[in-house]
Amino acid sequence: MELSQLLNIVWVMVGSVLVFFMQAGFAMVETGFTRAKNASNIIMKNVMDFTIGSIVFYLIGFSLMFGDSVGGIFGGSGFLSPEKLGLSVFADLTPPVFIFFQTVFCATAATIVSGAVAERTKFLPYLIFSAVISMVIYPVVGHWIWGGGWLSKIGFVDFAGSTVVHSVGGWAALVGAAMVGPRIGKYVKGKVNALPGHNITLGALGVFILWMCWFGFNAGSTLGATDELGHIAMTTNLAACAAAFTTMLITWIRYGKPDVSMTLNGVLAGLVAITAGCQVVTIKGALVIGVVAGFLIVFGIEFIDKVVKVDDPVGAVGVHCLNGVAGTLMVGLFANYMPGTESAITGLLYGGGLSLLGVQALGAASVAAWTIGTSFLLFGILKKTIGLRVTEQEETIGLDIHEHNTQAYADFMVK
Amino acid sequence: MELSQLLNIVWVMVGSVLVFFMQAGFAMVETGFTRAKNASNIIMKNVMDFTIGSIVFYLIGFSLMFGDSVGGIFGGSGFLSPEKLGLSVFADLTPPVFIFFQTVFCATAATIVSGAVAERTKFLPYLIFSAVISMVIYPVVGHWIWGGGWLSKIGFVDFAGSTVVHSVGGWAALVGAAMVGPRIGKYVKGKVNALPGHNITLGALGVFILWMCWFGFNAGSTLGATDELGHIAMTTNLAACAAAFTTMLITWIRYGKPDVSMTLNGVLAGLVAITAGCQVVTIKGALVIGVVAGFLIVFGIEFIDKVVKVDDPVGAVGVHCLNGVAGTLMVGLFANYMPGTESAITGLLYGGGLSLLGVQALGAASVAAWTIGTSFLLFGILKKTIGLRVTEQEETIGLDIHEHNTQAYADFMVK
Amino acid sequence: MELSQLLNIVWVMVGSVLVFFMQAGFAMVETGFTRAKNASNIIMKNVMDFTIGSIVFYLIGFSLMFGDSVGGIFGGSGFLSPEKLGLSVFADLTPPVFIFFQTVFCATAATIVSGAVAERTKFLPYLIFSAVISMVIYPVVGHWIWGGGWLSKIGFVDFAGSTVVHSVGGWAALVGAAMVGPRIGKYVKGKVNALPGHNITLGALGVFILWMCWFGFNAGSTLGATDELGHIAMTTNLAACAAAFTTMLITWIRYGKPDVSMTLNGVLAGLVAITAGCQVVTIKGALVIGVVAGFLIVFGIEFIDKVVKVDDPVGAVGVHCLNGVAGTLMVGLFANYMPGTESAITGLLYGGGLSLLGVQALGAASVAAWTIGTSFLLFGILKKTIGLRVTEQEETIGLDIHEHNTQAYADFMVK
Amino acid sequence: MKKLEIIIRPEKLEEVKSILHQCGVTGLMITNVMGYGNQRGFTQMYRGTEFEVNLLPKIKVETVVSADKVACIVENVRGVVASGTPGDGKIFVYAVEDAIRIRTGESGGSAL
Amino acid sequence: MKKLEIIIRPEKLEEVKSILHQCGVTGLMITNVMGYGNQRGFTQMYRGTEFEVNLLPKIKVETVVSADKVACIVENVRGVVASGTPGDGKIFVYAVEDAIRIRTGESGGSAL
Amino acid sequence: MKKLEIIIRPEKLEEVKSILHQCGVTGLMITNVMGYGNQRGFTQMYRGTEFEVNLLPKIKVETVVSADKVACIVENVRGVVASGTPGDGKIFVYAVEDAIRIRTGESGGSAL
Ligand SMILES: Nc1ncnc2c1ncn2[C@@H]1O[C@H](COP(=O)(O)OP(=O)(O)O)[C@@H](O)[C@H]1O
Ligand SMILES: Nc1ncnc2c1ncn2[C@@H]1O[C@H](COP(=O)(O)OP(=O)(O)O)[C@@H](O)[C@H]1O
Ligand SMILES: Nc1ncnc2c1ncn2[C@@H]1O[C@H](COP(=O)(O)OP(=O)(O)O)[C@@H](O)[C@H]1O
Repeated sequence: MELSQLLNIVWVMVGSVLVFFMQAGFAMVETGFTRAKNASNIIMKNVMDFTIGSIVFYLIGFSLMFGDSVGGIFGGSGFLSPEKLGLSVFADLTPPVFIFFQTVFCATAATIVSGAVAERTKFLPYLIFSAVISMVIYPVVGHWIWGGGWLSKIGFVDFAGSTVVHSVGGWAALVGAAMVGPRIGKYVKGKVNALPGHNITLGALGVFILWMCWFGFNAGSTLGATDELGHIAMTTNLAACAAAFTTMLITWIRYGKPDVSMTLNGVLAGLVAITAGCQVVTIKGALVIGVVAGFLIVFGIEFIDKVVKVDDPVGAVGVHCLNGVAGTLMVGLFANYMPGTESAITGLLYGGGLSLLGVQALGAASVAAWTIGTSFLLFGILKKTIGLRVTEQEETIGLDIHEHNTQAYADFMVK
Repeated sequence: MELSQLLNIVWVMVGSVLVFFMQAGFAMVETGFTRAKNASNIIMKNVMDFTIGSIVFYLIGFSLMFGDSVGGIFGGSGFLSPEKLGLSVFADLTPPVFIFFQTVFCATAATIVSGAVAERTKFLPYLIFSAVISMVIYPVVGHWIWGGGWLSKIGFVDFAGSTVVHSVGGWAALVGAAMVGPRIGKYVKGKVNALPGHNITLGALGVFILWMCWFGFNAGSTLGATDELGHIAMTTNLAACAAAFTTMLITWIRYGKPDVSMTLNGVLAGLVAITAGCQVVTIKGALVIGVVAGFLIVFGIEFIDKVVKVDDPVGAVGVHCLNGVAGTLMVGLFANYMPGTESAITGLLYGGGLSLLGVQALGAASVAAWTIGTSFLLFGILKKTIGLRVTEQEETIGLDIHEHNTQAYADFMVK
Repeated sequence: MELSQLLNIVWVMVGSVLVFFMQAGFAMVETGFTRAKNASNIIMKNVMDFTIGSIVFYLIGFSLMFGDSVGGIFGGSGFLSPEKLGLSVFADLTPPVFIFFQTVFCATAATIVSGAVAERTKFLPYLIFSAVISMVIYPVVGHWIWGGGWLSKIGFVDFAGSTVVHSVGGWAALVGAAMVGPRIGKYVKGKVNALPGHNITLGALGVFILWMCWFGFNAGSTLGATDELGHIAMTTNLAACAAAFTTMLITWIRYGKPDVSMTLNGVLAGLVAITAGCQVVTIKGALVIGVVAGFLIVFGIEFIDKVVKVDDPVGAVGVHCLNGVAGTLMVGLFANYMPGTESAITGLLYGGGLSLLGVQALGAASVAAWTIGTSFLLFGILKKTIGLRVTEQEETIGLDIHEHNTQAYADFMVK
Repeated sequence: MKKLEIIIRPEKLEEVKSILHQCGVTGLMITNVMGYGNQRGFTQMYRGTEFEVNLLPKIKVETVVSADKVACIVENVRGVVASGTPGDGKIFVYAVEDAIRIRTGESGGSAL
Repeated sequence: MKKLEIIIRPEKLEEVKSILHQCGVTGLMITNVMGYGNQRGFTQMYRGTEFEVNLLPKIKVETVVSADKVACIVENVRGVVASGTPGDGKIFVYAVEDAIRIRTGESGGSAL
Repeated sequence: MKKLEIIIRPEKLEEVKSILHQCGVTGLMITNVMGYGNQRGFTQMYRGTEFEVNLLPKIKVETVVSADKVACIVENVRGVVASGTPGDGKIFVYAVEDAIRIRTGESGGSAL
C-alpha cells in the first residue's frame, strides 16, 4: 500500500478516535447540566445511543447514506455488509476506516437529542428514537450532502457537518423537547424557573473534551493528511474563543455577572457554527463567525426558554440547531476558498454573489423540513403508543430510581 | 530514516499515549464504583502501580519479556538497559518507542488488580504486589506469547492481549480478592448485600475513556501503520456495542430494569473479549463475540458475587478474567484471517478444525496456572508477613483517613 | 506537498491537540484542589484565559515571539496576520499548523497563574493579567529562547519549555499569589492552616490528563516526526514516575502516611523538570531528574507555604516555578546529546564543563527577572486601580456566588 | 413560645414556606432528613443485588413561634400538604423555654 | 408523648432501626450530624500541614413515642450499641406537647 | 438539664466551639441547616434566568448542659458572634427530661 494512503489512514484513525470521545464530552455536559437524581439515566442514554447507533448504522444507515443513489435522495445498496460497496473513498483509505469514521459521526448527531429531552423522558421511547435517527433520519441527510445526493450536486457546502450532524441533532432535539413537554417546575403560572445543573465542574470538563475532539471532527473531515489541517484547526479554535468571549461579555452586561454555564455553551456554539465553513473561511472570518455565535447562543437560548417556552435543560437546541443553521448560512457570506482557482468557493462578502448563500439556505431549509417532519412523526407515534413521559411522581423522585432502580451518588444521598 | 518507519513511529506513539491514558480510565471506574471514604486510596493505588510498574518494567520486566529466550520460558538479557537489546522490532521502530509502548501495556495489567481488592487492602502490600506483577508475573507471560516464547511457537493467537494483559490482571485480581476477603457488610449471615459505588457519573467517564483508549490498545498493537487499522477499530467498537446492548437487555429482563453499572461493565467486557481476536475475526464475528461477552458479564459477575462469594467491588474479575479467557478461546472459533493464503488463521467455524481452539485453550490454561500460582504465593507471603488487610475499625472509618490521613471530598463531609 | 512534510503536519497536529487538552487537566487539578464554593469561578478563569490568550496571541503575541528580531529582544513584524511571516518552520509545516501549536503552548503558561491566585482574586483583574501574559510577557521570553533571540544565540537549551512555559507561569504565579495575599483562614495568628481541596478524585483525573498531554507537549516539540519521539516519551514518563515515587516516600517518612495530593503534585513536578532536557538527557538521567523533582516539590511547597508564607492553593509555584528552574539548570548537568558529533550538547557530569550550566543559569535568571518585574508592575497597577481582591464577605460566601451568581453543585448545597 | 417540627416531602417545601410566611412566622430552619414511617420505601438494585431502601428523603422545617400562631400553621400546612397518601408527614409541637437573638441580645418573645 | 434523640456511630444505624421496630416505634427521622464529646477526633494532613478534626460523623435518630415505650428503647439500644469505648453516643429525652398527622389531621397519641 | 440550639453563620463555628469548651460543655452536635429570617437571601442566575435564594446556609450547634451553664454560654456566644448585621442567629433553650450515656448507662446529669 502507498505510504500516502497509510498516512491518510493514520490521520483519519486519529480523527475518528477523537470524534468517538465526543460521546464522553456530551455525557459529561448533559449530566453536569441536569440534576443529580437523573444522572445515571442520562449516562445510560448516552451509552445506549452510541451502542445502538453504531450497530444500526453499520447494518443499514451507512448504506442509506453512501450506497448507490436512488434519485439523489438516499443510498440503496450495501445493506448489512457496507464494506463491500465500491466507493472511491474506500480506495483512498480502506472500507472499514471510512465506515468507522462515519459511524462516530453519526453517533454525534444522535446523542444531541438526549440532553434536550433529559430528566423526564422514558427510557424505551428514547432508545427507539435514537435507533431511528441513526438508521434513517441522519443517513438520508448525509446522503444528500456527503453521499453524492442532490444537495452535493448543487454546490451545497457543509465541510464537517454544521447541517448534517448538528442541525439534524438540533432540530430533532427541538421537536423532542417540545413534544415531551417541560419538566415539572420549569414553567409555573407563567413564571420561568431555573433548574440548575448539579455539577458545573463536570459540565466544563465535558466542554473541554468536546473542544479537543472537535479538532478531530473538523480537521479529520479532510479524510486525509493535507496541508489544510492547520488552517482548519485555527479557524475552529478561534471561532470557539470568539464565541466564548462574546458570550461572557453579553451575559456580563445583560445579567450583571458573567454567566458560567452560558459561556460554556458559548464555546460549543462557536464550534458548531464554524463546522460548516472551517475549511473555506479565513481566520478573520472565523473570528466574526464566533462573535455571531456568541450573540446567537445568549439570545437564542433565552428566546427558546422564555418566549417559545421549550424546556431544553442543556441548551442543545441553541447550540446545535441555531448555530448549525447559522453556521451553514454564514458559509454563504464568508467563504473565501482558493479564490481565483477552479475550485474557488466564494461567499457574498468576498464577491461571490448571492448564489452560494441561496444554496446554503435551500439546504438548511430542506434538512430542517425533513428532520422536523420525521421527528415529529416518530415522536408522535411513540407518544400515542408507549408514551414519551414518565409520571409526575416518577419525575419528582428522579429517573435514576424510577428507570434503573439506582442512584448515581449513593454516599451523598439516601442512606 | 525511512518515511515508512517514521510513520510507524507516529502511529505507535499515538497508540502508546492512548494506552497510557487507560490509567485515568481505570482510576475513574474504580473510584466511581467504590465508596467515597476510600476514594483517595484508590487514586493513590492507581498512580503508584503505574509509577512503580514503569520503573521496574524498564529496569527488569522488559528484559524478562523480550530478552534472549531461556528455553522459551523467559527472557534473560538486557537488564537495566533494555534499549541495548538487538530486537528486530527495535529496527522497525526505535528501541524507546517499542519500550514505551510495552511499558504502558504492562501497567494496564497491573492496574486491574486494584479495583478487585479495593476498600479493604493495606497500601504497602498492594504496592509490593504491584511491583512484582509488573516485574515478573506479567513479563513471563508476555515472553511466552509476544516475546518469542513457547506459546508463540505453537501458534497461539492473542493479538492485543486478552490473555497477556487482561487474563493476567484478572486472575491476579481473583486471587487477591479471594485472599483479602470480602468487605465488611458484603456478606452478612448468608445474605449478599450491595455496597453501591459513590459516583456513577465518574465511573461512566472512566468507561468512555477506556473505550477510546482501547482503539490505541488494539489498533496500536499492529506496531505500525497498516491497512488493518480500520478493521481492528470496527471489530473493537462493534464488540463493545453488542456486549453493552446485550447486557442492558439481559439486566432489563432479569432485574426488571436496565442496570447502569452492569451495562458499563458490559462495554468493558466486550472490549476485553475482542482484544485477542480483533485482527483475525470478521465484523460479524465481532458482533457475536460481543453478545457472548454480554451474557458472560451478567452471569459471571452474579456467579462470582453470589455463588463463589468473592467480593470484587468493580467487577474486575468478570470483565478481565472471564472475558479475557473467553475472548482467547473464541479466536479458536471465529478466526478467519486471510483465508486461502499462507498466513491464514482459521477457527473452527470457518473450517479450521479444532487445532487452533486447542492451542488457545492450552495457552489460556497455562497462563491461568502461572498467574494463579504466583499470585497465590505472593499474596500468601504478604498475608503472613505484613498482612493484607486493614483492621475492622480502619475499614469502617475508611482507608482515606486510615492510610493517608485525608478525605477526598472535604467540603461534602467532615467539617 | 512532500509526504514527509504531511507526516510532520500530522504529528504536530496530534501534539497540538494534546497540548490543548492540558487546559482540561489544569481546570480539573485547580478545581479539585480548591473549595467547592469557588469551583465555577476557577472553571471560568480557565476557560477565559485560553479564550483570551488564543485571540491575543494570534493577533499580537505570536509576532512578538517569532517576528523579525529587534535586537534579539522581541519580534517586530507580522502583527494581526502572523501567517504572512516568512519563517522557515512555516515551510517545514504550514503557517497555521505552527501558529496553532504555539497558541496552545502559550495558553499553558497563562493558565498556571489561575491556580495560585485561586479562591480570592477578582475576575476582571485576572482576565487583564491573563491577556497581558499571553500577549507580551510570555512571547518576549519565547522570542529570547525559541524565536531566534539572544538566549538562543548563546546556546541556551530549553527543549520543550521548562523555562519558557513553566517558569514564566510559575514566577507570575508567585508574584500574583504574594500580591493578592493569603486566603482568609490560611494564616491565623502565626499558625498555618490547611484548606483542603474539595474533590481529590477530579484533581487526580486532571493529573492523569496532564501526564498524557505532556507526551504531546514534549514529543510534539520536535515539530516533526523524528526518530527521537520514543526517547523523549521515555525520559518524560520515567522522570514523572521517579518524582511521584520519591514524593510518596518522602511524605510517608516525614508525615507518617503517604500524602495523596502531594504525590499528585510530584507527578507534575517530574514532568516540569524533565521538559527542558527531555531530548538531551539519558533515560537514567531522567530518573535522577525525577528524584530531584520529588525532593524539590515536598520541601519547596512546605517552604513556600510555611516559611515564605505565600498561599498557593494548588502548589503551582512549587510545581512550575521551582521545577521549571531546576529542570533548566539540570540540563547543564545531565545533557548528553549526540556526544562526539557536531551537534553535541554535554553537561557537567558528562564532561561538558561548566559552560552549559552557566548559560542555563543566566537564562533562567534573566527570564525570572523579566517575568517577576513585569508581573509585579502589572499586578501592582491592577491592585491600585481596580483592586485584586474580593471583599472578606465575598470570599467567605464564595466566589461562585459573588462573581457569577451561581453555584457549582446546586443539588448538594443550598436548596 | 412553641417550636414546631414539620416533616414534609421535599417537593412541598416551597408551599410550606409561603404558608408559614402568611401565618407571620419570622424565621425557620430547614434540614434534610431521612424518614421512616407508614410510607413504604422502595427496592434498589446494584449490579444484580437487590436492596431495600426503607428510608426516604424528607425535609424537616423547624420554626419557633409564639403560641398563638400554632393553630394557623397546623391548619394551613395540612391544607397544602395533605395528599391523602402515606408519607405526607407530621407536625410535632414542643415547648421552648427561651429564645435569644444573638445580634441584639433580646430574649423571649421579642427575639423571634 | 416523648421525643428521643439517639446519637450513635453511623455503622450502628441498621441495628438501632431494628431495635426501634421491635419496641413498636412507628416512625423516625435520621440526620447526619458531626459530634464532639469524650471521643477524641483524629489528625488529618493535607500537603504537609496537619489539622485536627475534632468533630466525628454521627447519626442522630429522632423518634416521637408514647411515654411507655421509652424504657424498652433505652434498654435495648444500650444492648446493641454499647461497645464500651468513648463515642458510643447518648440518648436525650424531651417532652412533646402534641403531634399531628398531616395526612389525616389526627393529633395526640393517635398521630404517632 | 437544658438543651441549647445555637444557630450561627458557618464561619463562626470554630469560635463558638471554643466558647462552649470554655463554659465546660462536654459534648455537642453540629448540623448543616438552611435558615430563613431577617437576613435577606440573594439572587442567583442560571443561563439567564434569575431565581431568589431566600435560604442561607447556617450551622446549628446543639448541646445539652446543666442549667447553670446556660448563662455563661449565652453571654459568651453573643460576645464572639454578634456582628450587628441581620443573620447573626439565635439561641433557643429547651428543657431536657433525661439523658443517657449509652456506653455506661449513666443517666441524668452524670450522663453529660
Ligand atoms: N413517630 C415519629 N417520630 C419521628 N418522626 C416520624 C414519626 N412518624 C413519622 N415521622 C416522620 O414523618 C414522615 C411521614 O410519616 P409516614 O408515617 O410515612 O406518613 P403518614 O404520617 O402520612 O402516615 C416519616 O418519613 C418520618 O420522617
Ligand atoms: N452534652 C451533649 N450534648 C449534645 N450532644 C452530645 C453531648 N454529649 C455527647 N454528645 C453526642 O454524643 C456523641 C458521643 O459522645 P462521646 O462523649 O464521644 O461518647 P460517650 O458518651 O461514650 O463518652 C458525641 O459525638 C456527640 O455528638
Ligand atoms: N423563629 C425562628 N425559628 C427558627 N429559626 C429561626 C427563627 N428566627 C431565626 N431563625 C434562624 O436564625 C437565623 C438567623 O436569623 P435572622 O433573622 O436572619 O437574623 P437576626 O436574628 O440577626 O435578625 C435564620 O437564618 C434562621 O435559621
